[in-house]
Amino acid sequence: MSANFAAFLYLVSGVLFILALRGLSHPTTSRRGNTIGMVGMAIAILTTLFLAVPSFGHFVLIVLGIAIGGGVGAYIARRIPMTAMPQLVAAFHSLVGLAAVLVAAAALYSPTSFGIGEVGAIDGQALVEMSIGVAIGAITFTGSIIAFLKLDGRMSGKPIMLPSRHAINAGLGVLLIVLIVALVSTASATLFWLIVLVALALGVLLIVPIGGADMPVVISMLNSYSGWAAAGIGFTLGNLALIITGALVGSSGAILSYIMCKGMNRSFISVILGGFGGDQAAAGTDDIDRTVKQGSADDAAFLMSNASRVIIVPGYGMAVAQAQHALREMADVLKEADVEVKYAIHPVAGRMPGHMNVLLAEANVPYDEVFELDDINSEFAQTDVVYVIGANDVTNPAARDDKSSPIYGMPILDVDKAKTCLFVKRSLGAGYAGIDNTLFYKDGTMMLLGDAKKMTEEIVKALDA
Amino acid sequence: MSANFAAFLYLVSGVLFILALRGLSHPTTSRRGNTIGMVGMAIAILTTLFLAVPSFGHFVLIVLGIAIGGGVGAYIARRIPMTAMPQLVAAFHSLVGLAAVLVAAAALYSPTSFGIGEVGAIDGQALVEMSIGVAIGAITFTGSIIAFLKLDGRMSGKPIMLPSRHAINAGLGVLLIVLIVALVSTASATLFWLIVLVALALGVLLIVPIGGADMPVVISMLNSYSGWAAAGIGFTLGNLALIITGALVGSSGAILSYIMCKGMNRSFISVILGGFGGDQAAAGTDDIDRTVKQGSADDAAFLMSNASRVIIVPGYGMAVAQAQHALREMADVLKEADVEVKYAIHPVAGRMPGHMNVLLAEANVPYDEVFELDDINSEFAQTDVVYVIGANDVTNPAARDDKSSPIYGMPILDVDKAKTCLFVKRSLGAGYAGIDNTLFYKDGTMMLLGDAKKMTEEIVKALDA
Amino acid sequence: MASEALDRALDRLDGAVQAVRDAAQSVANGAADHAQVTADAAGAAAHGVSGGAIDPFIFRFAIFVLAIFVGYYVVWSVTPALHTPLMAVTNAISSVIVVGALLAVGISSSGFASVLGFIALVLVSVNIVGGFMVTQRMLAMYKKKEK
Amino acid sequence: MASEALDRALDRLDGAVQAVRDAAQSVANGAADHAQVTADAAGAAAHGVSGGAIDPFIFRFAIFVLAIFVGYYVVWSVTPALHTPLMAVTNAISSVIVVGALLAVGISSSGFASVLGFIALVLVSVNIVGGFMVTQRMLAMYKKKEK
Ligand SMILES: NC(=O)c1ccc[n+]([C@@H]2O[C@H](COP(=O)([O-])OP(=O)(O)OC[C@H]3O[C@@H](n4cnc5c(N)ncnc54)[C@H](OP(=O)(O)O)[C@@H]3O)[C@@H](O)[C@H]2O)c1
Ligand SMILES: NC(=O)c1ccc[n+]([C@@H]2O[C@H](COP(=O)([O-])OP(=O)(O)OC[C@H]3O[C@@H](n4cnc5c(N)ncnc54)[C@H](OP(=O)(O)O)[C@@H]3O)[C@@H](O)[C@H]2O)c1
Repeated sequence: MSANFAAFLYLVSGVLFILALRGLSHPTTSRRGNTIGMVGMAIAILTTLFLAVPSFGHFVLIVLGIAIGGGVGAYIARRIPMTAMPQLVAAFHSLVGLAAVLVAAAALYSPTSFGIGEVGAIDGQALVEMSIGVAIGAITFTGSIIAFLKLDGRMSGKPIMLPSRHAINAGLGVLLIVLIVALVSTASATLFWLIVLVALALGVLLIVPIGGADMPVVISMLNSYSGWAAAGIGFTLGNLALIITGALVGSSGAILSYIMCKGMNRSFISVILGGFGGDQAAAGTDDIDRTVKQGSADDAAFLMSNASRVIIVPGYGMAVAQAQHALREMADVLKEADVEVKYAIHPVAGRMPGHMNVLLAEANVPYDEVFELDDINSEFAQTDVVYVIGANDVTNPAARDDKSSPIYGMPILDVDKAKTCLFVKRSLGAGYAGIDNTLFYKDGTMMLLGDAKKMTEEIVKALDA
Repeated sequence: MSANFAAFLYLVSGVLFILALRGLSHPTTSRRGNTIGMVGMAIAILTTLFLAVPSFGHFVLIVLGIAIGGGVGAYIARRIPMTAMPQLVAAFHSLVGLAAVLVAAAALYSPTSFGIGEVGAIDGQALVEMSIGVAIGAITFTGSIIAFLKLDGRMSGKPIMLPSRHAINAGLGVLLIVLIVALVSTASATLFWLIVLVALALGVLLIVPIGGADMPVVISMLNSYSGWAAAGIGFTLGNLALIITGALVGSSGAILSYIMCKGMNRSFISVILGGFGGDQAAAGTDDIDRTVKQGSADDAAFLMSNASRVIIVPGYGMAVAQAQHALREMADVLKEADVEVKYAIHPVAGRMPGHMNVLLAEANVPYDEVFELDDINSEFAQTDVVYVIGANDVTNPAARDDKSSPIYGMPILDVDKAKTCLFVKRSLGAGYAGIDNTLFYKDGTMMLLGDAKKMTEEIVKALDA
Repeated sequence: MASEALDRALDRLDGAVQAVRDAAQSVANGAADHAQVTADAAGAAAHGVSGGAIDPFIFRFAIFVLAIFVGYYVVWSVTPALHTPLMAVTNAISSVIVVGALLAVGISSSGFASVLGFIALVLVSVNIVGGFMVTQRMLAMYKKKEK
Repeated sequence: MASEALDRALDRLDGAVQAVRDAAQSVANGAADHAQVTADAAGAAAHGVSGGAIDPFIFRFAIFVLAIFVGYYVVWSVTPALHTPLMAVTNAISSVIVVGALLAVGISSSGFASVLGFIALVLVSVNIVGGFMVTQRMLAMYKKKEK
């Protein structure tokens, strides 16, 4: 295959990736989009094999590698529970980061196969692009591993604050730049591996001070990084598919981070500097001296079956309790009793963007019953019962009314405007932001203390009775 | 200046053009966007002058050319009335088309200055790109002239239907392709000029059969063409600014054509094939046997001053009568009397996209009182008086209710849902589509027959009295 | 290692020289697209599998395709109220074809080409100044309600 | 005219040959970025004002910049309900870095590079298959209300 034709095919594959993301603009086109993405990937792989035809032995090796990796990937993809998506995404990112490092290393040891010069005499521009790619890749690798460990609960979500960590990080950053400059002028393998080491360390140090609950922003940021790393390698290889994809993924991660920060009304910088959130979320159970109306599953069933409109507001607790299937059952029973049921999703409900939507979709909730904040927020005033299940911060009126609150300015779901507000959670504890929710003490609120799944199942029983 | 740096600057200029269009996403950012566009153009011009430094004599010539053209452009831009925008755009398009032809011809006679080879030995690929550019450019040139003449009323808007025109056009199209192939293999100047001639003829023949009122779609289409022509020349010159701009302009024209066709519920093909619209729009004044309630300016003033909500629906007739200033005055008087006044704009009201908006803006109507169809259509039901001024087709309920109507399926403004509907026009004649409007005979409708401007001024007087 | 590399480089040198000769030959024959051939051959000789050997046309085409995507999105995001200014401003920016006119007037070797270029330059200057100014005039009219 | 062209072409030939020689020299010296120099010099010799003399890096950069614009628009147009699948699928497509791994395994001259490439290949294959499949699984769950 001529290099020109190959370049054209790489362009085609890049365009197909664009169309794949474009498909996600609506659920109905999304599946086709995903297929288009697969086609794009297949084209990129086949083009490479035809462009740089491997010997038979090497070809077997390639098939073997793809088979092993693909097998593991398929196994994971089939088995992973939907609630574990945040961890999975973090783990996958770490793989991309490591792969970028390894590919760059391979290019260093075998520059001819990448068309960037000879061993010890690699094109300078390629070295710059490569070392940027490898540094970002290494940061992505270790950073994503930390994010994975925190999200998966294998490491405390508490921010780990090293003394003078900003100075250390800045120092490592400067060191990285010095090493890159040195690498470009010497093309020494030792320097290359030093860069990798420093970047790996930096990845760990940058992420450990960030609280577990800020991990979604971190994942997105690392997603963005992995995109830029891919683009860097793409420049080295002069590969259009990589350059385009890198830019796409880079933008995607950046935009999702932005959306999350805006949804939480926090600045990206404050997230990255770390120290926020963590285990204090479980605290805050102190000032229960104010009166709280508590209710049972029967009370809830009674209220809802007599309502004409119910809006369900799911939050992180629903994911923890895996209550989505029970919830869907409850909605079905209500709908049969001619109650109108809708779902309201806050942009940062749960622990990653779109988290609640996936879980509801898993439980077969039709997506046209699920509404975004902007589209449903005006409806709470005409709603009889709001069923808040495992959500907390995203309903806290302090964000709207209390200028001194740390989350002031964050958009919230105005559940307090509904006639009755049922709150399913295990305690009067705070949510991720660690802030007391004044809604618990409001007149129209009834607390249903207990596990979200159990409580919902009991309500279903009470409704059926 | 090195070719690399120049290429980079051309890229910058292309990106600035993107940002210029992006600015148009909102009125507040639009002015900055326009300035950014000017900067982009300045960068492109200066880069070219530094890249291919002309001798002093040639430099003087260049300054002279820019001064002459710029002077004329500035004069026109200052003097042109807003109602003449459709013509102006058409006229400007023809200039771009002709310029594309001339530039391509210059490249043919002096290929070295464009870096595409020697005289008589021009790079084949460049010839292909060039001849495509030149053909599209020539079609754009004559086509836009016809569109200009029709829009400016210097030529009848009636479609001119040559016998067997489809065959002639197809024949010319084939001839064009043959000539291009021949040109590529011989690089003969004679062939080049033959291509120009055929394309010029084709431009005329393609546009004359299209009715005057379809000209807006035609202008947009030609806008799109001029973009593709620019991109073609851009490929020849290897100029990134031209390639990017060409693609932008090409998409823009195509999308606007699409929006118009959708707003009229017609297919693009049916517009291009021609034969629709024209002078029959003035006809249709026959079946006035149905009862029509006619009113005077005083009646209208009485109704509106007693209303709490008035929605104004402007159409082509407002532009013809230049009634926008009188209209604004009327709205001011009403607002002082505590009547809520809004404007509703149909996507294809008037004779070009955004036509009504510009005219209203000219009369100082704030843009936040002006609403698009989707945003205001549900409000008519709660509105006391709708003041339809020179609009007709865009209110015709036949498009919504009568499956046999030729405009069935076109979205309309539901003015018939308001309590009272005041219709200002000169007769009971039809609009552009030549279809009778059943609204005239409805109970809640009062016809105010007369010129839009005069009638509105009389209403203002009556309101003041 | 250096000598091995030198050998390889010398092989390539031969290839490049051959390519340049071929190209010279084709110029003499008056054949088209010689420049391209020279560059590609020399480039291919000096580069590896996926490096700079690629015809710039592919890159330009990629840029074109991506610019169409950008155009698609950027135009759909234009508010309908500004569609008329959009038409005017696209008109102005499509006059960036002025770069061609400048080349023709400024450095052309043929008098005829200069004349053509001059006319083109005048025409697009009308468009550039007229287009941007009329857009400016229109946009200046869009105002918010005074509070 | 042909002989004049031939003269010019021969001038250029000399330039190109010189460039190739320089490049060979720089390879021998073990200096970096020689390949680029060769291509550029040869390209510049063979091309005119605005033609192919441009460093492919500029083109790649242009593609990169435009792709960022496209990414910006295309991601903002993703419905929030599908943000989780978006994260999964961007993960999958960023594994297109597999092309690098394939080059390393398939045609590398160093055994060590092949080993590195093989590990990279396995890792990205996990990602590709896992990413697309898990996205598929998620998307298959999004259903409309049955009427
Ligand atoms: N979605 C994102 O992309 C994203 C990204 C970054 C940060 N965040 C942050 O995450 C938070 C999301 O808000 P949210 O309202 O969804 O969640 P939240 O404010 O964290 O509240 C979740 C609540 O669920 C309850 N809960 C936990 N396990 C439960 C179980 N098994 N059964 C019943 N209840 C249970 C907890 O209360 P008990 O302990 O009393 O049961 C907790 O108060 C926001 O503060 C947001 O800023 C989100
Ligand atoms: N905007 C676009 O981009 C575009 C593009 C292509 C086609 N179109 C077509 O243009 C039409 C636009 O609809 P429209 O409702 O705005 O206009 P219309 O349906 O063409 O009606 C305009 C009305 O204005 C009246 N009129 C003309 N001069 C007048 C004056 N001096 N004073 C008062 N009234 C006057 C005419 O009635 P009298 O003769 O009785 O006075 C005519 O019925 C649509 O059919 C659309 O499809 C629009």
